[in-house]
Amino acid sequence: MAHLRPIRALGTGALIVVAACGGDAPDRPELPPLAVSSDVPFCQSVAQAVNAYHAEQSAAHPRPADPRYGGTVVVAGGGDFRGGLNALTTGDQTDQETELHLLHVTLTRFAADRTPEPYLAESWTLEDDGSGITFRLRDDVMWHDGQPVTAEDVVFTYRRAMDPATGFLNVGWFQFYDADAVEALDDHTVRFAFTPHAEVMDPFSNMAIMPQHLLGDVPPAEMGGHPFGTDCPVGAGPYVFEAYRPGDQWVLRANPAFPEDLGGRPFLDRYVYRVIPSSSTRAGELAAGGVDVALGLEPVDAEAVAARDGVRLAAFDSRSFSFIGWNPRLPGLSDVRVRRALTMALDREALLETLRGEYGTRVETGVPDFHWAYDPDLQGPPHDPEGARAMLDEAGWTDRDGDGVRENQAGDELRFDLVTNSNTERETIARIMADELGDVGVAFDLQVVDNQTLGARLGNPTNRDFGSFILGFAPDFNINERDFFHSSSDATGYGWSALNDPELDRLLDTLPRIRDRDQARPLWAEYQQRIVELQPYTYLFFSQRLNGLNADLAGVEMDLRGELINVPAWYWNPETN
Amino acid sequence: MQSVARHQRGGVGLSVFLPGAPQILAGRVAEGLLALMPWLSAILLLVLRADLVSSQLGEGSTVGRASMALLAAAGLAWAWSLRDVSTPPEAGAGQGAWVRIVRDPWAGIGLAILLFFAGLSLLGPPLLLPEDPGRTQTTEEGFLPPSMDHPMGTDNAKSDVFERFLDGARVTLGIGLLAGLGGALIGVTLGAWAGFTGGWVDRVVMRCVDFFIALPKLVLLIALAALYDLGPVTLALFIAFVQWPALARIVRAEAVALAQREFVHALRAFGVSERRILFRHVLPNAQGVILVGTALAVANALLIEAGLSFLGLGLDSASWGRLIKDGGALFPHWWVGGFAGMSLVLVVVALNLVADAVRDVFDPRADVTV
Amino acid sequence: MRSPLLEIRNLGVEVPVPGGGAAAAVDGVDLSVAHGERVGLVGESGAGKSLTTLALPNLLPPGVRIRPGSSVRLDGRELVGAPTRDLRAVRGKRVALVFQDPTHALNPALTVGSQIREVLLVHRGLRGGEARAETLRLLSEVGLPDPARTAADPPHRLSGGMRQRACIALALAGEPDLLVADEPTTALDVTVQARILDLLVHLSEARGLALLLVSHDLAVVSRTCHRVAVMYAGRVVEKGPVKAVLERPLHPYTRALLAARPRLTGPRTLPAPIAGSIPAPSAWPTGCRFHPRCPDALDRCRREAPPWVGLSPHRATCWLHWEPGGGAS
Amino acid sequence: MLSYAIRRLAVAVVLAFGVATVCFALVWFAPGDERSDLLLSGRGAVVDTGPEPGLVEAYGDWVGSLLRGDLGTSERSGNVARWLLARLPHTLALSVSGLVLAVVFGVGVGVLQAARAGTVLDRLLTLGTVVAYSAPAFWVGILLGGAFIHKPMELGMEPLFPLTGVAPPGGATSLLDYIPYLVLPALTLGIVLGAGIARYTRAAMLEALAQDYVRSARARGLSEMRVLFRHGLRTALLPLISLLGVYLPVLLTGAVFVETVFSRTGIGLAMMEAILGQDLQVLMGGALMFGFAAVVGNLIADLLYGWADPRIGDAVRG
Repeated sequence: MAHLRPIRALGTGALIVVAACGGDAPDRPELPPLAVSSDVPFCQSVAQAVNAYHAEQSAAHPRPADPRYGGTVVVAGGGDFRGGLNALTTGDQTDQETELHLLHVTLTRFAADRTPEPYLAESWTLEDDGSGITFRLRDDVMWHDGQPVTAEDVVFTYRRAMDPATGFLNVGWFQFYDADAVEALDDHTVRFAFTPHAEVMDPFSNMAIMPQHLLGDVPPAEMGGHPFGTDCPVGAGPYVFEAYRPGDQWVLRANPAFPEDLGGRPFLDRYVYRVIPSSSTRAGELAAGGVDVALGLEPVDAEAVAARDGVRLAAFDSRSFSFIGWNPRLPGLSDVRVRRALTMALDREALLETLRGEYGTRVETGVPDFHWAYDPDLQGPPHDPEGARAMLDEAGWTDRDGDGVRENQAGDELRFDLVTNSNTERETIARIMADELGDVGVAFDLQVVDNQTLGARLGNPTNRDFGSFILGFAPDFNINERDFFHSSSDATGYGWSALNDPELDRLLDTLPRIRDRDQARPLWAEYQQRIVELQPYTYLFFSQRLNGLNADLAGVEMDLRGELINVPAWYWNPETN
Repeated sequence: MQSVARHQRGGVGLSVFLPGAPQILAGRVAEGLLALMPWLSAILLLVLRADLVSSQLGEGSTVGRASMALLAAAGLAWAWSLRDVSTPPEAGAGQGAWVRIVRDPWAGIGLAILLFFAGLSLLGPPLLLPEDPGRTQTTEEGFLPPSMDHPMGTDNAKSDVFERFLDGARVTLGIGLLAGLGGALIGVTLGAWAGFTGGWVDRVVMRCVDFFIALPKLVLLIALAALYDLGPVTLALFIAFVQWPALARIVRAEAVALAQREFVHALRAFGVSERRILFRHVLPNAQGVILVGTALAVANALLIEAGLSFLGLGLDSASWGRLIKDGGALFPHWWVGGFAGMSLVLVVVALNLVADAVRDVFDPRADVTV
Repeated sequence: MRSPLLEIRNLGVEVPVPGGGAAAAVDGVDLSVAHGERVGLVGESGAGKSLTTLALPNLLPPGVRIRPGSSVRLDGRELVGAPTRDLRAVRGKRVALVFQDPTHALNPALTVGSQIREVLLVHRGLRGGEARAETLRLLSEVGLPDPARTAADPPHRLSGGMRQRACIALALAGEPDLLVADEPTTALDVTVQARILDLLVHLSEARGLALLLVSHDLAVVSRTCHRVAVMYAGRVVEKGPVKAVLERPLHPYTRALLAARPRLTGPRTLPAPIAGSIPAPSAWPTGCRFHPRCPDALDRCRREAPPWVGLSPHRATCWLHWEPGGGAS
Repeated sequence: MLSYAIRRLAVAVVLAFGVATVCFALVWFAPGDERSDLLLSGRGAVVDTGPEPGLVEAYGDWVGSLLRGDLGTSERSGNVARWLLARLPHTLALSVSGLVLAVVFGVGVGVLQAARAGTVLDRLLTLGTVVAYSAPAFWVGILLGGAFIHKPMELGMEPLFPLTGVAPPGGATSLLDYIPYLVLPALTLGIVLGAGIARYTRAAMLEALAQDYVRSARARGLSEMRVLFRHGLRTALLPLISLLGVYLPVLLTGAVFVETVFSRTGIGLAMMEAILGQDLQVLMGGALMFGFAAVVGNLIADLLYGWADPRIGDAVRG
């Protein structure tokens, strides 16, 4: 089939000459000039500028003769980046990674040891009292349309992110920031001002910088549906947007002008992201050669992949955990005994074993075992259907009409909606839940939606009409669950299961302020204990991320930090053919 | 005449052990299979699950009732077959349409398939499953291929596929039947009314029919299923609603033709009421097309229900379509969706075979497409 | 004398019987047609006339077959048992058929012209302008007033008479030696019938075309043909020159047919119907097959098949005219 | 013919209007608060002030924007018409090739059966077509995918066709490259629809072959092929043209399933995504598009029929 999978080079040499001779040596033809096009007025001039600058820079920086250069990689994932590649409106894992590591740049990035290292910022100074930080920016990073990246862009990005009207999901990062916290000291110096708090560096590696000269005039409220994200996203990262076929694929092109110090021009000429919703189809396409990287495989497909020649499996711990969230605003679920009973009714050990096999670990709170604050002695609710029944009886829910579903005194059934996204694992969880909760007399109505809708549905603070949901979440290295559980988070995007618990509020208020880890550790243990008691979520498991790779793809690094962290360093192994 | 001879020769002896077999040998496949199936099922059940049946028989439990039903059916089949072979059929006696349908070998096979699945979905859960139905049995391992313990293997959630299959049979066949019959009822009533009454009623109804036939019905149903929360009855109703136009058109054509026949004029002349003419004289004469149309409507409804479940839009509960969806690509775990898919096709084929036979018997020239 | 163009000997055609088995619907027919001769074949429906004509180039419907021992010779060449290829070369090219109902004999989906051109192509290899010219010529030969328009018309735009003319043109397109016309005028208006018959006679004389005309109506045959054969229940019961047969019919059946004919001239009497009808082939009576309906039937008629009697060329099979020791000359 | 065409066109317009109304009603009467709002906010602006518009007003507004080719704007997918049109080629390619295959299969098998009526071959094919006719498109697709893609892969071989239904950018530079992606999906539709056409063709051919004019054609010494195809088939096929009008909705519906099975990003799959994304605008837009396509297909079938069968035009003229 006619994929652009390069035929691996046998030797080195002047590629163009060889290709012209038609010999059987390395044949990774130069791609035609970048031709971004759009019929949206906003994007027409943008596309022109990008195309022109890319052509100019391609001429100025021809592809080096190193045999690792050239070729296309096709990466398949389960979902489209519906909001586009606009970092201010995004919320999904893969599109976020695409923004952070491919299309855009961040002030800092995580080194292998999870400490920040310079990226757009070449250096920074943290003020001693912890109330501010100043970044010195590089002056050689250019937007893909040729404009320089300046301090103004950084200020613009962070101000928009902090503006509630934009609807930026991780607005919680800026909890301790002053109202006008960001200011440009000069063209390449930015200062942030905030109340001293823990893990100050975290946001700087997670917030991609957006172009002020293009988006500056867009009102924050219109950022969401703006064509910038889908029709002509302009970044400053190692890859340039080339094309988007809705629901189908995103195509990025190597940025020849990316600064040498930051890695320079990526090895691969083209990066294609294909949307293939089914895990087994992704695995199949990988085996068949239709894609080179299949992200997020389910264990059964991963094992099938691992057994084949020519492909390998990258299994690594991810930050992503799965849980069932309860809406404590509903009459039944507001009762902590009911939530505990629901957790106890589920055989979570068996669930993990069924769904993930060896590729996952049990978890009782959102604090993973690789995190410094993890409490190894924590005990979650046991699997105890008998106990669950007793607890429900005690809470006043009994099966009064003999139909197998419990009712309260008013005669309302213990029945709620369960929303989840379309994905075999989640739907299987729902199926098993139906059995096990049914056994203790609890019923639910399942609603399957897609990723993005699930997010929108849960993240709407004004209308939380769901009963429960199955979700996966990938916390940052800096764990701050204030957005989830604090009584004040009721009004924010992540506050799906916001509790009204003074004890928890106190912990959530205190923890982010303690800069010394040793001092914070006992409080963290207390926090985890409290979460187990309150059961806002039924925590299921941390998953290992299972990605299938073409065995000839070299230089790939995937770990806790993400799976696209070093795409610019991926290359087709010239040794193999 | 040949069959008479074969009928009696050794027929009685064979009937004792395999009631229905002599009839099958004589070419009366349907009657034979209809007798043979409950007999074999009862024996199989007694061999495999004698303990269960003996302990529950006579009890008021579901298992007890189902066992009694099956044993009674087997006994009836046995008695009928013996009686049938020992009394020779009147040679060449005027065979009614129904007898001819039942004796058509293809229709026979079709009816047998339908009976098989009806029996399986009604009697299967209490008799063949160890636990109470509705609770998916969790097994020790996922994706086990079919075996004695799990006749249809297990799926990714370690559930017994056979159990899900039986649940699905009840949903799919139940809704299919309900929706098909409902559609037929609406279609026949409107079609007969329009065709028989004529005039503006006819025009209005037929314009509606034309309109509905031109619509991509399933696409609209998909939208409908996505927009509304559907229970079993509402789902069946919606499916029925897209079924009626085809049947209305056929029945109307028949009614128009019949309304012009002389006997109808004669009845009118005798002062018989219009409604009586329609229901007592016109409709019975259209029973062939009505029957064919109904069988096809049920077949269609089954396919629609399965299709909606396949897209994840049906009921929450199990359905063959859902099972096929969960089966995903056929390989390597063909058993998850395979049995449901094959059974679905089988049932629809059976309905088509019966419909074809009915059509041949009643009106060899009629061409009914739904 | 030249050998006859068509010579049918002992032709039998078997049709399937509902209960199983087969019955001879045509049972031992002998008939010949000379070059340029016009022969009529007369009888009630069910007599086996149509099957006889269809058997000639073997166009019998599925399940119906020619009985072994039959012979149909065209210019001396045996057609029974000949391979389909050879038969196809005969059909349309040597022997053309014109059927009763011109409405159904023409393909409604094709224009008249294209159907004629098809025959011209298959049998005479004509195509293009040549074929078009020949088509127009044929259409005008059969007396169609506006050949060009008729050629471009689909059949349903023509009247019944015009359609039959078109059918005749189609039949002529292969330049056959023998035209077999099976009740060519039955489906037409009375006024048109005569003109079609005149056309057939005219064509026969102009082209030297032999004609086998099948009809239930002796009058049609009398104004058209040289000779006539009368069929009853699968057998020829009387044959001879038209004039002789009509004026001095030997067989009671022929007499009955003549009596049943409505007369346009002479005393206006109601036609005398023949009582009863021809039985089905599986239930043909023994002896003379006409005996159950014959007013003059003898005992012998019930038992034995009658011999040929009368003087050649006018002969019949009937015991009434049989004289022991006499008979065939 | 012209008046016939105009009459059919008028009917089509009425039908299209009806389709639109059905779609509107579906949404308007659906449970949920935001649904009627969505219809009103069709042009992107969120209706947040002013009194709730009535049914009539909303309907008029909606039809108005529809007439301008505006299917509304969805928060999730932007301009709905644009979103769907971008995916139309995939659906179109599938439907057209599926239809062509169906006609080729169906007519071929049907003619073969009629020519060999009553033989063992005929009976086998009859059984085969009944089975194919009874199988839902998604199951046929899964079987084909199993046979040509997943079984070979399970055995460690290369799959015979690509797993997903569309080529990556630059992957298909010519029409020829596009074909492998189309084979199985089109085959699926071809089999399912073809079975129905075969059943119909067989019956129609048998009827046609029993006609006098076929006997006449044989009497003219035409070859069996010529008789079968030019005289038998031609007449048998005429009604098939109008039958295609009836099949078109089936074809489009089939496309939804086939696109789902083979992950072809056409309109059907867009609708499925819209359902998961609760993107009402796209869902209704897709339903409308399919509905209009069916109406247009019916119209084309009617016109073709009138053109192919001279009797129709005359009947209307007369």
